[in-house]
Amino acid sequence: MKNLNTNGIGRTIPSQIEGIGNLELYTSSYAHTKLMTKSDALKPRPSKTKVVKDLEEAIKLSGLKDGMTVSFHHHFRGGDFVVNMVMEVIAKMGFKNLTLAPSSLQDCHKPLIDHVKSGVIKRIFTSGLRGPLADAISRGLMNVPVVIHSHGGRAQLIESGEIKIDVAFLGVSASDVYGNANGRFGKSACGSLGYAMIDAKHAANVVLLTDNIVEYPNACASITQEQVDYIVEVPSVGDPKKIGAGATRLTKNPQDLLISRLTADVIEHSGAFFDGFSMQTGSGGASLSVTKFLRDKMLAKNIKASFALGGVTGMMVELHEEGLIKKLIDVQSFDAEAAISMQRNPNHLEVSASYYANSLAKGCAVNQLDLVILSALEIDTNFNVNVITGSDGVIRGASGGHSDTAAGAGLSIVVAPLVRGGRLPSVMDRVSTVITPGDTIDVLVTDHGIAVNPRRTDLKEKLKNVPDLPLYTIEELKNMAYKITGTPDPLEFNERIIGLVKYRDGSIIDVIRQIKE
Amino acid sequence: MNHEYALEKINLSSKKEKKEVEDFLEKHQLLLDHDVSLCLVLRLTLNQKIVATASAAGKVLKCFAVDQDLQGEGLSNKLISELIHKKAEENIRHLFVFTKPENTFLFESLGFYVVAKLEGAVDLLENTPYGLNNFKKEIIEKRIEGNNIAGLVVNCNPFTLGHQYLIELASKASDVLHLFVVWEDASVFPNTVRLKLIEEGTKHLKNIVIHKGHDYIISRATFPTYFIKDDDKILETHARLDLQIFADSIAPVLEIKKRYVGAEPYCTTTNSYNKIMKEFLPTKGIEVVELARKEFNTEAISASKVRELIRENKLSECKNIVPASTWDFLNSFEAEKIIQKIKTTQSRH
Amino acid sequence: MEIKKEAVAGTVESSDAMVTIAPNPTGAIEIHLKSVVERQFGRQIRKLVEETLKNLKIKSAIVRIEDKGALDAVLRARLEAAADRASEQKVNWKERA
Amino acid sequence: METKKLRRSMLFIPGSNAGMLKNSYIYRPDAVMFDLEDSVSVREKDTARLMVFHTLKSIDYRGIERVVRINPIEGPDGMDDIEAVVRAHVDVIRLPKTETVEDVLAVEKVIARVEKEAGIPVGKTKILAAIEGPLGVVNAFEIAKCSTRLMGIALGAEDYVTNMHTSRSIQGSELFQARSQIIIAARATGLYAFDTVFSDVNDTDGFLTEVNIIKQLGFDGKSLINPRQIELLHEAFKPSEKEIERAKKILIAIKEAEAKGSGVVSLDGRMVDKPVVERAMRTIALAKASGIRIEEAQ
Repeated sequence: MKNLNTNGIGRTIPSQIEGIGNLELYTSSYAHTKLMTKSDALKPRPSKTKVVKDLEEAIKLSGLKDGMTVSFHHHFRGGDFVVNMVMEVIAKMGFKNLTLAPSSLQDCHKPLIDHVKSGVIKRIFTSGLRGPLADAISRGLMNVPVVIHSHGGRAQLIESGEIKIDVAFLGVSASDVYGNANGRFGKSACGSLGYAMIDAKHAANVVLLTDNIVEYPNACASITQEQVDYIVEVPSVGDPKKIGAGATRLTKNPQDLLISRLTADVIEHSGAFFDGFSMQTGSGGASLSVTKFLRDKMLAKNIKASFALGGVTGMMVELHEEGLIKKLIDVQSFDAEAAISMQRNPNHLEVSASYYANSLAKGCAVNQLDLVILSALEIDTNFNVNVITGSDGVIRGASGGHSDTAAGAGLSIVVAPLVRGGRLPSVMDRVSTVITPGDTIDVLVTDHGIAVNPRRTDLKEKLKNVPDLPLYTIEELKNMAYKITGTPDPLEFNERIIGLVKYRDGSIIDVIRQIKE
Repeated sequence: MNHEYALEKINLSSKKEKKEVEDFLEKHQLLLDHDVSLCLVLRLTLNQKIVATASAAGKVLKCFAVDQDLQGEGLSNKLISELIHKKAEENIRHLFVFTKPENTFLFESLGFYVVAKLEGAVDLLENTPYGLNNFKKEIIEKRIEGNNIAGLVVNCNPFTLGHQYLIELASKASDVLHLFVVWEDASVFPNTVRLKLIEEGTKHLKNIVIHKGHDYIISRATFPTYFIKDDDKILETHARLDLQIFADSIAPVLEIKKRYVGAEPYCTTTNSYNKIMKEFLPTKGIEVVELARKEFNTEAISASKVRELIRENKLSECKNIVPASTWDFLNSFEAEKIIQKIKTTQSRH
Repeated sequence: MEIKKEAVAGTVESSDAMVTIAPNPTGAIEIHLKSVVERQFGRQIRKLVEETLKNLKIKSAIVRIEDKGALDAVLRARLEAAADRASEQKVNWKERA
Repeated sequence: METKKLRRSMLFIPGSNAGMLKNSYIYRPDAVMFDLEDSVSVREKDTARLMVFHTLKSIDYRGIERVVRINPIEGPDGMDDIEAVVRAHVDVIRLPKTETVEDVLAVEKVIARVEKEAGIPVGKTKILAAIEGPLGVVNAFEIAKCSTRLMGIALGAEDYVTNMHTSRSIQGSELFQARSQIIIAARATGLYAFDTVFSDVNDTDGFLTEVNIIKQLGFDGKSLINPRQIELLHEAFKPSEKEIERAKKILIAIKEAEAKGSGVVSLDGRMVDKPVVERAMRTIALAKASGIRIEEAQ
């Protein structure tokens, strides 16, 4: 035999065996262990903790290099400290040309503008963009267009390798020293870590940031020790006031109430309202109060839902605890009430973005939905929906689970005031950006009337028999809107593309061009 | 909906009502400033609780707070609209607001326009797109070309030999000297009188251009703490803003490279202003030259000395420290009322 | 109608507009519009303002509008109210209608 | 036979509120009442008047009756209010603080003049007289019959209780006499009767208690200050199944009588009086408006 070698413990071993191939030889007991106890210990062994000194240390250890991809989750919403904190250190350490792949970005991520300008960030993938960063990107901040994806689409992009995460920086509200972590406990509790679970599973390196180290082992871990490389303890991962802010307040706005009452009426008579039905609602004023109206109808007709999906709200938790919704499938908890509900409700299930909505997975929960209530900034007469660019052509929204749930659900309802912002029609000839294709939308409910997608003759027939439902065609609604506001002048755009919109399967459904100033 | 909130004007002489506002502001780490003369609140009709407040002191809107849970419901739009109308009733139409930079967008959406920004500290806005621009237009009309162009800000309450000396020195050292008269009518000598006496007392100098400072140089709008004593931190902030406007919007228009200032031996407010000026303006490329005061009988000549003499019934002694034009005015019929006022009040101004 | 003094009408609440009218020393019409719907309706709003001023026979004024998405009816009302106040005239309803 | 218009809900909208003026028809009340009086500060009277003027002229209220509450005619604003809203084709002018017949006649005269000037058929603009003080209550009947322009009389309770040295309660004993006088005057003259507002929007139970009281007294409807109250009110005015069934029978009987060319309607052998017929038609109209499907009697 040729090429005989002596391994680390003195055995003679060939470097290759016919039919097997190259053999990797043993060198030492802890050759592949990243973190060890101190080398002067009597028995050096794998460290019992992955907590490292600070962020800089963790970044160094992670092996981050120029041009790599870093990722984050958006479960802390507007209260997130993690993205800014990490990117500041990364910038200080001098990294360049990184791709940023957070699940979404918010108002509070304004400091990223400077990191783009200084060349630290070269590309961005995100579901949503708001505030000053969105403004700057819309006005041409980046040389490479930002890529907008849906929540399910992101899971798909990561699993397919189109987004290859080198280092995921994941904030958690509770973790033990070994990286068993969740969002259920602690001052920064955010509930489900559904979006982060994908990153933890697929990233080459996972760094957790937490402000709450708990005793080992942390039970009910959403992210587990075998996925985590390093942990950094920080004073605060987010602002608790903003993490769980706002969403649960039940609207008193009569316009929202009117829309939700009409929506509940549509649902009641749609055929999708039966014992054992399933649903998803958003967190906006109108969709929240739909839940309230639906509750009354469920009680009156003795109907129970099998599950509610998606962004889970405190209102959903109430219905669950009342026994009206059997299970909550939670990829993201929308408010403080929902965030802590998993502590006490075993049927409040935490699921990953892939489980939730990945269209190329072998199955995802949105396909089980009987109905979903969705919002819209704009909807056109082909029922195409825009939830990303505002009336001024500037990005100010999120793709979210919009196209995912619309495609999956049996009945997808879009709710919107007919006119918003004083005199901007929501229904129009052509939306500025398509996020969700109109053939996946079934009905539009506005404060001025309801329009059923003509494809759904069955639904139209059912709703026609309901007295007092103001049914129109979508063209009629559009004309009604234009009569109120006047015909809007079309937005003017430059040729330059500042954003790509990916449909949930990864294909490009639209592009966002830079607005003419 | 309209009936959820009720707008109410706070009776500032009612301790109870005032306390309510103060408590509400305190929750937002804010105080109800002493100089507030108009204070509005929105109460929830449900339980009469204050959910938003806004105030005004003269032409400055201030002390705003909106309940965290009700932000984004347009409560500030309601309050600011009402403040604008209430002020219009008093014929005060040009309004200003100091705000933290993160709230600037809010005021911009309410029809306010940025006058000056103090990075990271405070922004100053006004409720017209024309204010600062019109002021710039006004001064640019009197622009004169030259190499060595300087500026000097004076109040002259009233014009003394000290002022004259200062202006003469600065004028001699410059090709053009722009003289900005503090236009805020907070001094016992009205602005028109102060201007007239300055014009008369500097008639012999040919390279002088006199401007009204309007709201943009040491005014109640841009520099409220100059007129009301407050803590030093705020004074410094306001002084910096005032100087920022000078450096960013006034000096470039007239190509001013140098600002003269008289040493201030008495007034601590002016003294700190000068000190900040000496630190700040050079960072903006404007040299500051402080000139010693002219003295009479080993005492620095100042306008406050003139007023002190008047107060002590020693009008005749003023003759030694004011130019003839001012002296004539002090003895005129028009001055009688002013003299009377000086004698009956103890005001710093 | 002659603009004698500065006057304001309206609010900066959503769906409303605050209109300020002031005498214009240059003797012309100057319109400064800031609108949340500038891109869609700025052109049409300016036209409406010009027409309204013409109907009111105003030849010289500085008009400032902070528009928060007001419909034409509201814009007309606020504009006319500001003009009435600025001209210190009683409304002649026969002409208004 | 023509069914009388339903006038259950009259949604109150401050005349200076742009946001509410522009689209309150979406709540589908039976009528809207644009207010120029108490909800508008003295400073805003002129601009509110113009707002209502242009709203009436150019915002499509989709057939919902448009009422404007004007300022008292003897004050500085009342005349201008009439000038403006009549020219803008208001449906009904609500007269505040009506005390005497003369109050109505004075307004009527001005309306007639403006109608003539504006080329509007004289008499087209209706009047709703709001009674808000003891003198008005005492004169309710005289007021109700004094003008063909009157379409109804209404109670304005806020001023009334102040004048009566008392305050509002949910049980409403303080308003019992006034409500009774007004409903009697209305019924005696064929006018509509409207109840006053209930101002605590959040007190649903209190609101419904009051609605049941006025419904039982016989009022046609009520002024509302928040769109949220509309559905509650309409629901409370929804006739019972029994009422609907009976009304249907009566309507069938009418049809039969018409078919026979007979002027006398009888049901189960008993003659049906005109008020019963009217009531049956109102019941059916209420049922339809409340979203109940009624198959037309053949």
